[in-house]
Amino acid sequence: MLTLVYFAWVRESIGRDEERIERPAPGTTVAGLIATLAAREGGYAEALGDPTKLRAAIDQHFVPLDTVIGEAREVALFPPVTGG
Amino acid sequence: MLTLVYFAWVRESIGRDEERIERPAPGTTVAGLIATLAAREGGYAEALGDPTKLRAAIDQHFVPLDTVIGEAREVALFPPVTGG
Amino acid sequence: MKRVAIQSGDFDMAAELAALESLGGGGVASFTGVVRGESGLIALELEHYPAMTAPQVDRIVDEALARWPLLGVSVIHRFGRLEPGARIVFVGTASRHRAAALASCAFLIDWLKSHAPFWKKEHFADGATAWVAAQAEDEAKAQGWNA
Amino acid sequence: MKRVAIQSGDFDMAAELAALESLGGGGVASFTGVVRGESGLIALELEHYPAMTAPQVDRIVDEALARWPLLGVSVIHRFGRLEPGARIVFVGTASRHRAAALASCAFLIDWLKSHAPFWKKEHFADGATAWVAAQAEDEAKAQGWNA
Repeated sequence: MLTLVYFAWVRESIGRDEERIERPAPGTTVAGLIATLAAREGGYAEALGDPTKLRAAIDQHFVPLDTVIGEAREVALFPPVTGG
Repeated sequence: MLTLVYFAWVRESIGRDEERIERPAPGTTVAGLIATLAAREGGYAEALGDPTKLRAAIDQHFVPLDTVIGEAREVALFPPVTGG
Repeated sequence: MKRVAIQSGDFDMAAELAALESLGGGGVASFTGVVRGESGLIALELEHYPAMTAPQVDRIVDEALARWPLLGVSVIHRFGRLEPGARIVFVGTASRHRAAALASCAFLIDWLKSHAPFWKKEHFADGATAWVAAQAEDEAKAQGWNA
Repeated sequence: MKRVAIQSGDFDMAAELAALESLGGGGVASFTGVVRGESGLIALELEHYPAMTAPQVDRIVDEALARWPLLGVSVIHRFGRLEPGARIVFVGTASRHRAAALASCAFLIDWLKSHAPFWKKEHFADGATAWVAAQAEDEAKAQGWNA
């Protein structure tokens, strides 16, 4: 299983802040995961339809979207951060 | 008359923080004034003997030592400043 | 001294600065970010990624400590609903060298702006809300520190 | 907001910063200089040129206000006998832009170090005293702002 966490308008559009899914096939990238999720019903397409607006972290580290998920336990999807 | 004010070790060597002197001849520079004062007895030579260690202000504005005193009311002589 | 706090509550500026001043370093620099109260904004809601925020901030504070001769660093970042005038973030640095204190303070706030996992939602008087968009400028500033 | 104070007494950091935070600018930067307590130093005696200090500081604060988009600047510089740990100087700036707040704060403290008419005499535990020599580095930093 793989934990997905969502923040900001990604979370709002999807309507949940966390879910657990079947581990994707070996070699799947974050971008591949996003494309799969965006095909779902509900707010997923709105939240994840445009990957250029998204950033990601794997196990609490920022990664480019072409990163392979591998053995990660948690993938986070969110808009660009606005701290400070 | 011209008011002279001294600060830091210049003041300590001379032994006073302020004095009034006859206005120097027209065209006299701060460096010229310093040379005249350094020829005095007491701590003046110690305080003013090495002009490279001195800085000056005319009427509360920093000036280079080759500045003509002119109609100034107050000349200040002191070591380089150490604020902040 | 290293202090990293991610919290919803406010903090005591005088106490935070006194802790840095007491390190004997001679110079303390600070930056404090405050919620602006313009354009009908009534609140800023800060969301963050709890499992990630503190470890990431901790890591960048370590980087600042390695890069500059610092005696102390404090970073406090608030989350939750904050009203105009409320403090959002505090960065304080202490050093024997004022340039190090000031530069590391700038480095840390630039990094927080572009890399700390926070998101801001604006709430307006008319009931409207809007997520604050990241500024390309912030990203560029943080990248500049890598040059 | 512009505040310049040349005084012997201490000041209230929380109040000084709160005044800058209340300007609604979003960012407040500050630098505080503190007497170091090293090498047997028991006190630092600060002498200044009263007729010159406040007008000169006022002028450089005006220059900072002209050079950066600032909502407020505060400069407090103490004189007299100060013991280790005591605050010497405070520079605080408020701006909508954090880079402006930080850069103007650095500019002002660099200027104060090299141009404010203060002189420092160190008093040591063994009774010795020494006037602090100006550092060429400080002069170079202040000159850098003219480039």
